[in-house]
Amino acid sequence: MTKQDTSHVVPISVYLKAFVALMVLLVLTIAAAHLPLGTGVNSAVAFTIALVKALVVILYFMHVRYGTRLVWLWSAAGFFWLIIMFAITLSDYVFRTALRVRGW
Amino acid sequence: MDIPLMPEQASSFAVEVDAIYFVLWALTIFFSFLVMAALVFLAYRYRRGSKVDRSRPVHSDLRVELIWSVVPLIIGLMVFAWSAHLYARTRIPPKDAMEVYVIGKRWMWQMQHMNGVRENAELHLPVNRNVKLTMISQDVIHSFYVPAFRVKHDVVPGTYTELWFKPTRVGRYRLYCSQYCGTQHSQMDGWVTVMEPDAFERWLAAGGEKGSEKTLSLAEAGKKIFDRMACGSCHGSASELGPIPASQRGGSLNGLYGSTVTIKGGRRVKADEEYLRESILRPNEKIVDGYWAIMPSYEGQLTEEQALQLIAYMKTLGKADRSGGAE
Amino acid sequence: MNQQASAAQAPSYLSAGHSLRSWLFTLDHKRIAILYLISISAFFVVGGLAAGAVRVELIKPRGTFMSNEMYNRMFTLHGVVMIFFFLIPAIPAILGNFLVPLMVGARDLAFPRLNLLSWYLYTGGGIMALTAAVTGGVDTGWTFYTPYSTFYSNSQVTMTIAGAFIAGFSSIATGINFIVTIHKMRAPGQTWFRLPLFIWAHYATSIIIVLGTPVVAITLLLVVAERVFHIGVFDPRYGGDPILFQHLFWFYSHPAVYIMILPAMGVISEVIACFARKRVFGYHFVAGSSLAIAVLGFLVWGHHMFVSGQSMYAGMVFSFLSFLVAIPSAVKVFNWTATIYKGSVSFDAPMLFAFCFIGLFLIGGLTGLFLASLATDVHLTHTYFVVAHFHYVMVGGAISAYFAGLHFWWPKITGRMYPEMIARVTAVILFMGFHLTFIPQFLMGFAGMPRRYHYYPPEFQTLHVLSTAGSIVMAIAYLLPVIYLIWSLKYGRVASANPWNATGLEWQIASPPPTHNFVEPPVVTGEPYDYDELCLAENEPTAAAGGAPTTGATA
Amino acid sequence: MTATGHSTHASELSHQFENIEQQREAYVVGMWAFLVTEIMFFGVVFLIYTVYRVLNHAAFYDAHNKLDIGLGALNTFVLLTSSLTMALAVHWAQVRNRRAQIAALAATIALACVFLGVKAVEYSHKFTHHLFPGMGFAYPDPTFADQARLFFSLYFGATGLHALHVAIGVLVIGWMLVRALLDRQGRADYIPVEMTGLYWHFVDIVWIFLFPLLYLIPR
Ligand code: HEA
Ligand code: HEA
Ligand code: HEC
Ligand code: CUA
Ligand SMILES: [Cu+2]
Repeated sequence: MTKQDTSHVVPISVYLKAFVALMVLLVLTIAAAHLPLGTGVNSAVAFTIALVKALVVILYFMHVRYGTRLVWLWSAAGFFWLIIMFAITLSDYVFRTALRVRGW
Repeated sequence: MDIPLMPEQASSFAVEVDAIYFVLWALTIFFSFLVMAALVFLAYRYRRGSKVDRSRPVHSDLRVELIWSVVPLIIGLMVFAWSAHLYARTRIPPKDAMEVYVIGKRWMWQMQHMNGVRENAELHLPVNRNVKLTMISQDVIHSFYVPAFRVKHDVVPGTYTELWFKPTRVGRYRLYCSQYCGTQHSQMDGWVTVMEPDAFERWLAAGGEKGSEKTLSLAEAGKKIFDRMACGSCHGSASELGPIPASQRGGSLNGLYGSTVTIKGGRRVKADEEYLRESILRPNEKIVDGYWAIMPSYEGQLTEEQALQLIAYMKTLGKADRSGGAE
Repeated sequence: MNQQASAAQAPSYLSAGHSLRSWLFTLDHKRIAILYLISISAFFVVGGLAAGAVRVELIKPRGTFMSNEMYNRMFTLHGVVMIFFFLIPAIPAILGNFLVPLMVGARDLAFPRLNLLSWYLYTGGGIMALTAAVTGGVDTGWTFYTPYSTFYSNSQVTMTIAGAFIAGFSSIATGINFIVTIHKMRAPGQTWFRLPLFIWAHYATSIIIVLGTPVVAITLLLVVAERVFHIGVFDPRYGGDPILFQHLFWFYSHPAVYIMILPAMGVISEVIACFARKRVFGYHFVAGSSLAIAVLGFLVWGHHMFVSGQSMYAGMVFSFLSFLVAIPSAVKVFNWTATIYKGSVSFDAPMLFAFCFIGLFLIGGLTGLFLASLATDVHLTHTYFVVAHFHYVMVGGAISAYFAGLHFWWPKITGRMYPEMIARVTAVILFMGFHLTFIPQFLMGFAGMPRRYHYYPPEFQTLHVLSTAGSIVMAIAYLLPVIYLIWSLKYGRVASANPWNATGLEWQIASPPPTHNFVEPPVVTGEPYDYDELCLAENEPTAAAGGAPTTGATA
Repeated sequence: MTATGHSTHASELSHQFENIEQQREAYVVGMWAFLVTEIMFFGVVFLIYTVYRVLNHAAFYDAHNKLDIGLGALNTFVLLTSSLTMALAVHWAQVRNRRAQIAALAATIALACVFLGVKAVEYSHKFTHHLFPGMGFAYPDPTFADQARLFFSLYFGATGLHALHVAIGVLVIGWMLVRALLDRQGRADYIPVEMTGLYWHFVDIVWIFLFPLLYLIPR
């Protein structure tokens, strides 16, 4: 019973486009690292590019773009929770070290 | 039979903490009683076979759902606000507080008064004075706990933590290490003795329990280390340093404590105990703006006690010039 | 019901094979549940014996028979076994494994092999932890705080952590299986809002397991790496921070307490609805509050660290959120109470255990607020007040619910009734023994008695002795079910398919169920807990005389 | 294997599922749930790294100069390419182009091995320069030595865990390759290949973040 399946078959051209985008972003991130923009900006740029790359992989290579709502939900859940963990933990460090307001 | 139900209320916080505590018990008893009574009453009334009206059962009601989520929420948030407000006060030490340094190590508390008097597992304090403890551990995490004062804070290796309180009653109170720290965790206890101010002054002047043995004050001990480690060869004032080029020395440390320092990268940090400690043990992490990263690290060469003494010394360096660096 | 009729011919899952092999290599979720029941009970005995040893030791201020080292190993063994090897898997892996497929109307969990693997992982991890206990023991406390666990402890930290780590993967496997089963394998007509609340609770639990367990896994792995290779991740000497360990540990371990309580709450919803003959009041709110607890539960971990040296700001945020997370629990408690209104209540043992749960969880949960409130926690943390709080929620709450569920589904699982009277007596003994054990601990906690103390100041002795006395009563209450449940396997009354007249798909098939659960895939046409007619019928004057098939309804 | 249940269904369908569609979706959801655990797993490593980089920025900057950006970039390129070949393998498995699928799987394995090879070269450099945070650790600048040790601990921890995942990936893809080779009629189920693909892309994503975090620290 291996006949038709309803899952989406992604055309090869999409994969190739995604790959080209990834290559461009790779070059971009290395180039940006050599611009003296300041610690914060440089880190932010590198991180943003990485995020875009990851999104391309998730949406196209991993087919989430064509997935059901359920797949959207579960693929987002992990990243969402990670953001929570980062946000709360890092904010503690910001208050403890960088701000170091008396007592806080 | 002796059943301790409540520790003595021997600090300015005790009464306030207890107030919240008993209000919370009142809430606990109220809500438990409410629910349990309702449960027992309803279960009895609607026991199987009893002849009561069971027609038109209700399965859901938005209004009651709202009531019994919003009412506890409001009560809860009121308790939160009250408690958080008190907590904020317990965490921010007043400026005029008398200082004591505390070092925790397995399995002993070591206290140092500013005039150099040292105590082990004992802490003598004057009544009705604000006291601030600056604490650090030499090994694992400990926790400094005096139930009669309702205060407690973990004592962590690698970073200073602070604790402050105001004893309000003369007496002897138990001190515990309340964070698990190994084999003799339960024996890492001691006593806090709160004395009348003049009795305390006499006690302190006499050099504590050990009596006669004359000790250096912390700052004096720190000065000795400062000289022995030749910190002055870089941190002396400009005139002392003579011909040494600016690129090979550090700035004067006068008036550093409490000031705001601009470090490379433009960030401004407050020069508190923690900053001084890092500057000595890990100098290159925050480079003062305008200087070179040439100061050697003293990590491993100073005990926690010596670091505290150096800091005590630096805190006594007057408000004089904060200039004299690489112009 | 044609299910019942046709199922009567299919052989039960228990008779599908009697060799050891037929059990050890089974892919049937029901048999795996039995395997879990056996191993988890064994660990409960180990943890209970350790608790007994701790209590006996504390009769005298300077100990009765142990050294410091021994005592420290004993409470650590107790904590590690009870948390990682008993309570976290107890309800999900036994009752959940057995019931989730039945309740959604599926033939099995989505990944039966993964399910079997999870049991092997659990048992393997458990044996490893026990080996560690026998070959030297661990003395870090169940929290494994650094740098004590990394540099200072001379005990079997590595092997214990390896055991907990492996057990973590078993938990993850169960969680993934539940999530997929609940999403994809519901019977036709079994919509989300027709699911029993037990399923909602297990869904929420699975989310926590999947999102939280990996965090503690990698954190403990790093502790081992630090111990073995001295890599310096949590060591201040190298620029690391011991408090970061606490953040990561509690990021899992706070949600883990909801892994323990949510399934318990699911059980309570089923039991109360059945024995009150009422649809659970505010079904949607009870279901939603499970998800709310799962989500909010992830945002409050720092309430274990108010005095650890985390920033004051973080303390405020975590305290605030801890008060919020209490609300969904409150919603559940109030809804259960309202369920009884206009019900038809019988006082069978599961119901009594459920009442135990509510009474004890209330006090446990409300004393959680003392700890969530900042200023009071500063005084109470690291004391016996905390110990009393969590025993109220975990032992008084979760274990009572576990017993409620075990008794409730015992006829379904084994095909036999347990002896009713003695079970009711057990519930009452448990309730009393419990208070006697742990009320003294609240008192001494406030009076300043630190936890994990082997030697303690003599003034606390009276309270400690009371607590030990209570624990003996509890030991009896735990020993009794062990005896009478085993007894019932041979001598208990044979159970009918639906001895409680309960709704729910699991009751529509034979007791014990056939291997593939449903001969015909069931079709669900209505809401769960459809008890209204039964409730009225049971109380009709005529029906009462006829005697409903329900066991011993108190008149 | 349980005795009953198989006769009524096609051979690929496990007895607990109603139809192949349900089974496929169950696997996709299950795989994503598994990837969520992986995300959290690596997420913790990233969090620890971030915290310590903020706390010890100067030292981490100094230490990261010891890494070879060229090799890091090369490996990023290699891994991204392998992701493409893996995606193509899934595509050809879906459209039942057996030979193309075999080629794509083989290419993916080859690229993964290149990645591991480059990693091995990098590791051996670190070992010879005493930068492995073990007994013989030695760092040129003494004021940063302790924190540099932390950096290299995290470097080896993170890339090591990742390399372990790559190695597992090689095994699983190898298994898929054998499966395809044995399947002469080209009728095999594509679901396992698709699942393998999801896993492989995830491994790729981890590296996408590791590369800038470890190799491109701004001053
Ligand atoms: C099953 C396990 C379980 C459960 C469900 C809970 C539930 C809660 N816990 Fe508990 N807790 C533990 C297990 C559990 N806990 C363990 C094991 C520890 C110690 C770990 C260790 O250090 O070893 C601990 C420790 C612990 C601490 C840290 C103490 C310390 O070390 O300093 C705190 C602090 O906030 C806390 C809070 C809470 C709160 C607010 C809830 C809430 O979820 C409770 C909510 C329920 C209610 C509030 C009752 C019902 C509500 C009403 C009837 C309405 C009235 C309500 C209001 C007025 C708001 N717990
Ligand atoms: C599910 C979790 C769970 C359970 C069920 C229990 C159950 C009990 N616990 Fe435990 N406890 C913890 C979780 C749990 N505990 C944790 C996490 C800690 C913290 C550890 C740490 O600090 O690191 C702790 C710590 C702890 C302490 C504090 C130790 C200290 O800080 O120094 C104490 C002290 O009284 C205690 C007592 C008890 C008692 C009397 C019971 C009783 O309820 C137990 C009653 C049961 C029995 C007495 C045995 C039952 C008998 C049988 C099942 C049959 C036996 C069969 C044969 C003999 C054939 N526990
Ligand atoms: C080789 C020269 C040298 C020696 C020896 C030296 N320092 Fe420094 N120190 C510096 C320099 C340069 C700076 C400024 C750059 C920096 O922050 O590292 C500095 C900065 C400091 C600061 C921070 C000053 C500020 O303005 O914020 C403190 C505190 C300090 N040193 C204390 C000490 C102590 C205590 C000792 C001895 C135990 C010591 N130093 C020995 C060169 C030295
Ligand atoms: Cu020091 Cu406990
Ligand atoms: Cu908690």
